[in-house]
Amino acid sequence: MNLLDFARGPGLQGALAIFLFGMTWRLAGILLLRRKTDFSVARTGDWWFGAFRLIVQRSLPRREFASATGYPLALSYLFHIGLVIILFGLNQHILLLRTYTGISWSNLPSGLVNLAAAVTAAAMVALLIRRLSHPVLRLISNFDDYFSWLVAFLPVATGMLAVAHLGGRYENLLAIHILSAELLLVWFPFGKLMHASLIFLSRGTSGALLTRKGAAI
Amino acid sequence: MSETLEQNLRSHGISRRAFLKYCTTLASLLALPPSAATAMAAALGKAQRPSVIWLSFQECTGCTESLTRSNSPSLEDLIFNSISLDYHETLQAAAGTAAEQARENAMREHYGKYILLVDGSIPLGHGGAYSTVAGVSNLDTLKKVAAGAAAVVAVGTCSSFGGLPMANPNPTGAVAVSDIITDKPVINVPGCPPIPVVITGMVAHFLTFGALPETDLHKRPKVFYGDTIHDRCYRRPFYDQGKFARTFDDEGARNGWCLYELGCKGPITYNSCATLKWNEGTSFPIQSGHGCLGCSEPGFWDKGSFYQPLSASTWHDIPALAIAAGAGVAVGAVAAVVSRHRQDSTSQSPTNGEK
Amino acid sequence: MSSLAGIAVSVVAAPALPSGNAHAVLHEILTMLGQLADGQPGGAIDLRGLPLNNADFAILRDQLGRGEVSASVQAAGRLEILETAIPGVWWHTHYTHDGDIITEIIEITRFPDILASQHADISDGLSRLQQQLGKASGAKEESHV
Amino acid sequence: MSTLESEHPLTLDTPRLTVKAPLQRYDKQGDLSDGQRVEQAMRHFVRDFGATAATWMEACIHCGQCADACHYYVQTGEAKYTPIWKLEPFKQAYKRESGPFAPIYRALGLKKPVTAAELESWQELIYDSCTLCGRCSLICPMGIDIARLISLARHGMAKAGLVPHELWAVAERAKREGSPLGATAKVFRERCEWLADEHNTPIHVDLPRADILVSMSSIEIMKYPDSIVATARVLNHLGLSWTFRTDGYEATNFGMLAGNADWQKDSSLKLVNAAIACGAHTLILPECGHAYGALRWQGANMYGKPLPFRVLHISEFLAEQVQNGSLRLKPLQKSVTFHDPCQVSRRGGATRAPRDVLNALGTDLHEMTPTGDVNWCCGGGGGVVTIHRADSLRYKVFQNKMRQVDDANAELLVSSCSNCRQTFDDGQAHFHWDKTMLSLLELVSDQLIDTTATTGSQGESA
Repeated sequence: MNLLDFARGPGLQGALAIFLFGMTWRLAGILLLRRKTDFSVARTGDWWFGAFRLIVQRSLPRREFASATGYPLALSYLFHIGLVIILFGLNQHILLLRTYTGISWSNLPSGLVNLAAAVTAAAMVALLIRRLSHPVLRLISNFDDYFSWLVAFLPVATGMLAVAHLGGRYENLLAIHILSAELLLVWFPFGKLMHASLIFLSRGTSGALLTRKGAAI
Repeated sequence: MSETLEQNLRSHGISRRAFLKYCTTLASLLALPPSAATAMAAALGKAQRPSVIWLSFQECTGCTESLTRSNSPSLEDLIFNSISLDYHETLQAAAGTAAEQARENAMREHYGKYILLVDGSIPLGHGGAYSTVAGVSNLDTLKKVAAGAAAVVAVGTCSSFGGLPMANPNPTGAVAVSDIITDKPVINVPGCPPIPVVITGMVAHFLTFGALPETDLHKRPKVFYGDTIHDRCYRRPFYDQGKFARTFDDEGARNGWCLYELGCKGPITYNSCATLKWNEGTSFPIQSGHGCLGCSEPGFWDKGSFYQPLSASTWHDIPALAIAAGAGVAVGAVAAVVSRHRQDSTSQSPTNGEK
Repeated sequence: MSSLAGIAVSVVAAPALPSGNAHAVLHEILTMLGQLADGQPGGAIDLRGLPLNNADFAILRDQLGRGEVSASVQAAGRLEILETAIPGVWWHTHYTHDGDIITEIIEITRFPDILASQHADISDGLSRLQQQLGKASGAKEESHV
Repeated sequence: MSTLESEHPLTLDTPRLTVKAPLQRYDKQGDLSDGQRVEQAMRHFVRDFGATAATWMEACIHCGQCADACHYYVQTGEAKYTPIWKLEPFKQAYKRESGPFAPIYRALGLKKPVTAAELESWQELIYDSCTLCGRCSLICPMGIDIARLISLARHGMAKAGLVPHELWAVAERAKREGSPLGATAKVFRERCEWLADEHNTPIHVDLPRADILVSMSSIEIMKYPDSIVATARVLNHLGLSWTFRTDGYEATNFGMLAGNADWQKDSSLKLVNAAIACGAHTLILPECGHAYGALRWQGANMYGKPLPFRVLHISEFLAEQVQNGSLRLKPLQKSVTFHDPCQVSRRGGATRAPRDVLNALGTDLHEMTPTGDVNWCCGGGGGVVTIHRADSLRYKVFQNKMRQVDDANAELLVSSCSNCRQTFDDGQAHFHWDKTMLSLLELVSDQLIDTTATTGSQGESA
């Protein structure tokens, strides 16, 4: 069994198993903690609407904060949208997802995906530079922040190399790319990448609680 | 047997000019500069007509078919006709004891100088009993004949890497030639079957330079296995544009779009099919609308469906993943219960902080 | 090839843009031609060994053009040798017996060697002619007798 | 406790200008060892942890945007004032003690236990430089309610005896005397009697039955007694059945601000029980921000079941009366800017109420920039105004507020929080500023169309 065979077979299966195991572990570990009943009289009864509202509304900053958060937010959006384009637009990825979901859809032109990858990588590098240079970010950053960045950046970088056939034999480039994605899957539930699912929980929770009070969300 | 290759050719009515043309083509095939053609012609012309012994083990004769199926004179039968094929079970007229005797004679006469070509894998199970010729196991035959060979060419994927006989669960314990012969230059010419000119190219190269050409990590000659099918595929621009055939009969297939989605293994298969093509350069699998199976790569027989796209996983056990998710919930629940318990125990501890 | 036409598959060649390699080849030709002009040996370029697509070939044909000499050799299949519009630059095309191109070479020389009669073939021809003449004169002598 | 008080005499009643900047120090209460303090802090912090707080703790992506919402960071540029950083040791504690991977962290020692030194140095971040204003909770892209988490962190700090001394002493005095500023039941009753005489306004105290129980902030009782009169005037004007009660009048809750859950409960239950005792259907909270949060949103949870009466902030009550037409006001032809008390507006959900009242007053409202839900904190909330060593930092932050008020370019500056008012007054004196903050309630009281103000209705008759 060569590296590629491992990556496509047991590697992927194992990484997915760890991913799902870790995800459900972490979510159950959070959600099954105690919840206290709030006896105060709610100002409005639409807590679920509030949860939904904050989830949607917080996707863009309030006007008052826009100038302070505009640059990092724009970069973050760039690379998140880029990741979505790459993940769901490249045919090779669609074919992989089809293996698990049974559904497939039309792929995007490669030129667009390649552009998205380049933009994504550039935005991620810019965000890393910001993290390394901004005093606040430097203070609050920990291993998780840097490692999660690396783990998210590697699949993009190795994917671009594989597409361009640069830096080695294609089967090795492809294997490394798949392995890097597996590393991402394995790390995902244990680090801050988990925000992809926690963002809904956290925003929803605040949205519900604050709306209950009629407070600002 | 002291006749040179050129003498032999001339006796077959092949002109020097035609020979020069062959050498030019050969040099081009072997990725040598055009100026090397003249030198090759000189070296090959003076070469002794070589003795070649061809051993067939667990194989399907497809490799021999590939080599002999040319229906008009070509470079491969030029070389093939000029060699002294002293032993080839399928092609030789002699049979039984006489055939074995011919091989013994050739080995004795050209000991240390003959070229050994092998097709088929070697079964090791049950003492090699799965395949024997004249009561001798393939393993013993190979060892004995290889001992006196100047070079060994493993023809086809079975002799190069084990091939289909080695497929899971490998009932005969099949192995490749290079698993057994470790003290001699062995070159692999894999493919199921290999491209005929590649086989003769190896012989020609050995005759010209007295050595086998440079090889890659799988002992394949780099000149023929240096690029992937994908690298040289005429459908590559479609891949680059993201245009894929989704089924064998859709619009994409009719338009000749990339066959990646239909399981083409071209991107990870190193061979010259896309440039040399088959049947005197007529076509190759992708050109006829079917993806590459990856037949010149080790283990191609055991890598899942030929129609599974390269990027798709080869192992997706959904129930096992569901179990993993369930186990996660269970572990998370235990963690939450432990945390609750720890919270409870702290609430009973003395609160002497406030005094 | 003709049998493929019966199958409802129309293989459309992907539109290829020039790779830029044609110009590299042209510059190499320029260098070799300069050497030839200085009385040094020229050289040859194996076009098959280079990553050239159809567009690149079109550029080469366009730039080099057709010259005064064209020769056709029948030896193990056809061999066409054309002098391009640039004297000293020769374009060899080797065909198989079935008429497919197997090798394409650009040679920079005053005269391609392969067009010259080869010594071995000359001696073969000599003896063949001698044989024929011997045969013919023998027959004459016999008639004389 | 008397020794403590003599060691660190409280100077809350004196103007701040007389106070020399104290040396930076870390206050401790009790005689726990360092190890015990850490243990207490962590365990009690974790004790209050439910799924909600855990969700927030887990969600942070360290984007640092909260810094831009925090007046401490914006005014100083010091990275340590980044709101989420203020929780760092508690994040660590959470991960070690309650997170989903806590058993792994503990078993492998991946998260170090927090040290006493760390906790001490975090005291400044948890108390001195956080007013619990909740502005950061609005900017967080993950929707984390950081202010709520800081409150939880204070629980741990209080249990560990690591509260800034003045804040602790204030809370302790409130628990002991019923008021943080010496406004004991006796003092309150005497003040009410004196004020009723002085202003010729009936002020009901300790009526056995009343529809409305009104509470006061000690800050008002001691520093702004006109508020008591204004409250009485408005309620009398409306002809409602109301009363103050000496068994439940103090609305501030310094126990909550200090992080002492027991004292918080103690304070809240006094008000709850008093309201129940007089059969009130409404409890009116005074012009005090944190009092609103304490009773409106946490009161029922202290009580353990839903409260049998409504809880309204005075501005909400006024707005309601404006809306139903009971409150008749003379127009005030002036331009006004309104400072939003964080706990009432942003955190409490009553952002509109004071504006409705100002509108009814016929004022020309010049909103600050930003305003309403995103208005800047004055820097005195969350108990910060009591902490002397935080004064210089508080003044820095207050300059932001001054700029905002000046830019609004209005004749009057109004708010409805006596804690903010105290902060503004102190800032005004410190910077010799020309703006004086007015109370919304007092403004309303001054503009009443006075027909029945002096008669009032009798509590018993309602």
